Amino acid sequence: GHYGIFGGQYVPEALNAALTQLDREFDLAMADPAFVAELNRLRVEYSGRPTPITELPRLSALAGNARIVVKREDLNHTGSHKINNVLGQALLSKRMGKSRVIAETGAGQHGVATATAAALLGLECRVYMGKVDTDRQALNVARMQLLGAEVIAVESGSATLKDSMNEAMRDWVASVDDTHYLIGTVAGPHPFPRMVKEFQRVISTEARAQLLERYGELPYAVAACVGGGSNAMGMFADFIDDPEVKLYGFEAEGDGIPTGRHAASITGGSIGVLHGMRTYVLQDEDGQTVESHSISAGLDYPGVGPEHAWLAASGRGTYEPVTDAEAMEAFKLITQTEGIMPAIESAHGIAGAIRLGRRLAEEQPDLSPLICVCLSGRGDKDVASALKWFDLDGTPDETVGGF
Amino acid sequence: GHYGIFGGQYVPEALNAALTQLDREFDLAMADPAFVAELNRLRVEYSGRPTPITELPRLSALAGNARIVVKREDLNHTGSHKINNVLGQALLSKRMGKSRVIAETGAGQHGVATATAAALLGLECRVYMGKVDTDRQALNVARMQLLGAEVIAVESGSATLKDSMNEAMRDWVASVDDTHYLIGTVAGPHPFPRMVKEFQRVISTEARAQLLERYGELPYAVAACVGGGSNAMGMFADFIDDPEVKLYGFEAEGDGIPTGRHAASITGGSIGVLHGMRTYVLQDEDGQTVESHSISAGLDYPGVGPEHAWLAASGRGTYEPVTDAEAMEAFKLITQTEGIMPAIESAHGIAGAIRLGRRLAEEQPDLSPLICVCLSGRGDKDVASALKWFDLDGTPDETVGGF
Amino acid sequence: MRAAEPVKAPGAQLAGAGISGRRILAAKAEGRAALVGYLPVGYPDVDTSLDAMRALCRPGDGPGVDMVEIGLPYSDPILDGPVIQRAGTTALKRGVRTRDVLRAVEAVAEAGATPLCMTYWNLVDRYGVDAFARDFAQAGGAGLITPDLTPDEAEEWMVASEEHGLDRIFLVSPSSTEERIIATARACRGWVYATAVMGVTGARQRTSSQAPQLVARLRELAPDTLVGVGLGVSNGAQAAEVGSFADAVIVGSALIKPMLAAEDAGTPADLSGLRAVVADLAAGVRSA
Amino acid sequence: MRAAEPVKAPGAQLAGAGISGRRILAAKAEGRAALVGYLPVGYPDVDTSLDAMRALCRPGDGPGVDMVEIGLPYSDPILDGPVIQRAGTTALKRGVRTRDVLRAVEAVAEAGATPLCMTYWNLVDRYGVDAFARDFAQAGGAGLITPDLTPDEAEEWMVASEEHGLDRIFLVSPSSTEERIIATARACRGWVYATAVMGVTGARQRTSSQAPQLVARLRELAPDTLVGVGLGVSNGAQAAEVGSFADAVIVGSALIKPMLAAEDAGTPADLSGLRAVVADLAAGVRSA
Repeated sequence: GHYGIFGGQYVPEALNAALTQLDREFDLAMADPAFVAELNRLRVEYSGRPTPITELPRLSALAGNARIVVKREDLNHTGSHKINNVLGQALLSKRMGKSRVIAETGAGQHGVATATAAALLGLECRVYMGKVDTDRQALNVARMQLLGAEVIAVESGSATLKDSMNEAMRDWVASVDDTHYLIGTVAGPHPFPRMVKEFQRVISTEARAQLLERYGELPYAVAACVGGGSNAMGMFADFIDDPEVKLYGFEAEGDGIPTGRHAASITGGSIGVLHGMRTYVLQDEDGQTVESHSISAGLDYPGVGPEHAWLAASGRGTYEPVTDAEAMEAFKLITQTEGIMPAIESAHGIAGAIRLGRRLAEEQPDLSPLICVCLSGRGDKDVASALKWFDLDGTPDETVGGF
Repeated sequence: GHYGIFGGQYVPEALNAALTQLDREFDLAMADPAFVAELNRLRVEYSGRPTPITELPRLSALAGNARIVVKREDLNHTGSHKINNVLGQALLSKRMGKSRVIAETGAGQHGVATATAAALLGLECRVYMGKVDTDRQALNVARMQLLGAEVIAVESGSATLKDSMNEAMRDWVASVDDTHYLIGTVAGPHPFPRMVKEFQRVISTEARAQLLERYGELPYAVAACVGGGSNAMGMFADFIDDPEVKLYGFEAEGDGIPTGRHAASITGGSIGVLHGMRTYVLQDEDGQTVESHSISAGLDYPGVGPEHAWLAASGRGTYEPVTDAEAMEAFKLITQTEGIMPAIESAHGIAGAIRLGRRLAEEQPDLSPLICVCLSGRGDKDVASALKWFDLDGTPDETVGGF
Repeated sequence: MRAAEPVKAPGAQLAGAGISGRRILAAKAEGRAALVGYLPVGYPDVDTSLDAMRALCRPGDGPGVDMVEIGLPYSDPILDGPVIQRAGTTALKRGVRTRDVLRAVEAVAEAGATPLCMTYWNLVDRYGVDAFARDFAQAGGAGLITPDLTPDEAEEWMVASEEHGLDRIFLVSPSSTEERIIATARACRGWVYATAVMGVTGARQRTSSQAPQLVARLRELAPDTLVGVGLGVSNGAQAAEVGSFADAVIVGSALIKPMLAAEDAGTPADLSGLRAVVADLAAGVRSA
Repeated sequence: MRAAEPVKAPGAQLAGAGISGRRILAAKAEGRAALVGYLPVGYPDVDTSLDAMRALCRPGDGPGVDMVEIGLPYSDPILDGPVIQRAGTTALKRGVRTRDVLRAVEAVAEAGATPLCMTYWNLVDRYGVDAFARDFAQAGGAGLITPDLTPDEAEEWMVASEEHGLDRIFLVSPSSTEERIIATARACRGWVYATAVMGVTGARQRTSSQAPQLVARLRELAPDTLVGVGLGVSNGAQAAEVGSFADAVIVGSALIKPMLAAEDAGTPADLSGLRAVVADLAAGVRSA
């Protein structure tokens, strides 16, 4: 349950039995061909896997000599890599005889995915969501309700994602007999970081084979945005043992690390304990968690999965921050050159890859690096944020036919 | 260019040369292995085809003895079958040396798809959209603008989809030298109905093979919603020559045909000429087009593709209307039992399939009909409409942690 | 498509000219182009629109148009620019019906001009092609101008127009091929409507350079065919210019603009602006 | 995980009891359970919270609590119910710091009760585990209750607590396995905190039926271990009931409620409500 000094299980004793059961049942399930076959069937027939890799020639032209390829997790059912994890955990819940799942959600993506899997498998579902988020994402609240889930607004603390995790933990402490807490990222107490990684591993398993088939070589680097870090961990997993493949994680730098308004836990945080794990945390002098800031709701979290902390500390992975402004510039570039509107989360990964490509063109002009970025989700959910950023208001360019 | 008495080319002479060129270039392109390979590459690597078929056991339990299977066009890039057509036509535009595309759009789906393909291929793009629609779908206006397209609001006539088609035609008459009019459905003058059918044929080509592989048999029926009719024509195409496979098209009945507030051109319209084709049209005694009404923006069109008119008139296809209320009930059922939130368009197809399944259970209780419905698009765009219908407002079920 | 050989329609000057062609030939006999004025029936209301058509024919002391192209307002007029759209949409809102064209035909005929009808095809289709032709001819109409019906789809109309002795005025455009120019000219009776620009109706600052070229192609490919030129003519000088190479000059939006202005001024029945424009145009075709 | 054999900690009544265990044994000697009262430092402000802790120890003429569980407010208190959350969040907003716990320790010790600290682990981790233990012990603190630190992750804390002579009060729960109950009891010094219900802190209408069962399991598996029962006790009668089978009765939310009420009434420094609750509880543990 540890990654070097990171990870662990900093939770009330009341949850120990459930975590132990989960750890055991997860291993049994993954060793059970029937479970693996059913999960694979849902991935293929329900979620639409494998997702393709798409080369982006027009965008690459802006990134030095790099050839940027994206792994299209945006094409999954419900629009992001989140479904990979919820299908796995929801199936596991059924296997453990638990009839109810609870989840935390920030802007609503993981909540929608969880509600989706619950509807599919006939599980009861409750989603905790910060009051600040339910207010600004009313459409996603309703979407979960349409899927049959119950949505609970959390007013405590900063009333955002971290507080909805707290509230889900509180629920779980009281309901652990019949309830599984379906954590949405590679964070939280052991075995969640390991389990979510394994359910997201499919991203890199597919991408590695697809890259080898199409290009006949491993990529120079794989890259992804990092909030909690589940899409990045999925993208890294099968490449960790390929030492020649560099791993790049791009954190949300918000307004910039010097401003203190960011969500870059590794680059701009310090080691601490949060939500059951030891990892990099945004905290004050006393260890009180500090609010994170990012234009991307999905990266707006003051911690990070412990294995990322370890990859960063050990030097196997490189973690760099990307500001709101850099991410939105990349959002616009990929949208207008390739017709792919990414989630703002994923735009951080794109921005990082462009920067990397440009840097390499200066440092190693003879290199034509193949960089595979995880396009973790689609941007439909972010259109309103993008409008605001680019100062658009949905007014047409011109009106004709009026008199 | 005719389907029995339907179809044809009722357009100003000024467009004849362009339509003739299009007809010829389309045939040449489809016979050119390089064009077909490039289109196929984009389908696979960019749009994520093939899309899977998904069996819906929990929904089927509500539909008599039917086994309902959906063809997942919602999993395409940009979220619906529309991309199949725009990729084909945009590639064809490039082949014809046209550097600019124009399109009409209702709620914005075809406009977004066209802007997407234009961004991908570096084409200039202008989208005409009724003023009523730009007002209520400001987010989609902005989405097209983010993709680099110019959006023109059309105030003439009823300021909706049909008027945006008129305005696109007017643009085209003046710009035909360097511009392709990228019509979004199997309607308009010849060769559009034929060409769009061929670009959408991939739906049934894939589905037919997938059904045979998974079930070892052809389906009892294939079904789809019908507005202009492009997803239905794509779903029908490869089954038209399988006489044992029934073809069901479900039109939007809005408030009910007797109320006059509907969009069921075949069931509730009459033969006329509109937008360059002879087909079933909603029109008054004099032949003036009557405004259509449907909760589904994508079906809210007072005409229908001429081949559907012919399939209906010839008896090969069966066309039935589905009211707003029936469609929304189906929307809720599939969402809550299968975790798939369909476009409201597609919900009409689902509603029709459920009704068909129930009817068959009464009429032929020994039959277990396999019904494949085209799930033409995802419901994300329709959440606001669904909320309004179900009287939800995004308020959470409960609030905790407040003091 | 037939082979690209020039039309030598022997009766072009006789039977092929039809009613409206003979009117053009009469103008030609005066050494000038004929003037065709477009107004939609029903704008600003049916009665006033008939008055306006009468004013077209007799704007005052001087001459007026030779022919009136009576527009039938339609919900989806894909070849119309904003001016005609506004008039047509307003007329529809105020209840104009297809059958009102018959009253307009009578009014124009009474006023001494030749009545033609410009109509999108669905209105005729819906009325019944033969029935429309019959009633239209009976009211004194000369023929139809069909912006969205080309000879390709005109089988029923060919029969009905022959049956009821009506002229068929199809359009040709700068993008038309030789084959189509020939075939269209062959299918017409009366004259051919040459659209001077690639674009919709509407007055333009300058006349199109494409117009003389298109007319020249027509003269070459269908030498015995009469040619009217429309789209964009807005004043007497332009009419004179077009009249110098075409057999008929067609004006639409420029006539409707003063009527829209009258409505905007709160005096929709005031036809003085219209009369002034007509007088200028009529003088224009006579000045060339 | 070690084998499931009952703990026979020879020093449970001596060294293993630690400072806080000895306080429980003293109460036992009076034929009653010890009373442990929880209050967060810093609510409604630091000074008043110290007054409140003093009032806990000496509510009036009668006896008060034996031990004070000084809560350290934390931004993410996953085991706390709404009442403690409100007090803690308010305290943080008003600027309470980790170091303020040291003043509270001194105040409690001066008032004659045994000071413990209940803290989420990150605050200690951040302060430095050894530094915190040193300063805490130096101020007169007896030990720590660690809701989100189990013996599994406590290596550093085991060393520091031994070094500075502090008690380690870990939690057990109704869902704990036999193995874990034994191992946790073994890791504790002072006593074991038995969480009476599966759930967060907060006063409840009735005491839990799981509490006596859990205590019975502890008695069987770790017979020499002292057991405090918390979560849900809200009045004297419940305290008496719990005191009949547990060695210590822990009360939290029921003490904070009157303080929140005082703040809501505009008199945050009014501790009369708190004193009344403490008096009732103190009488309760003495009535069994």
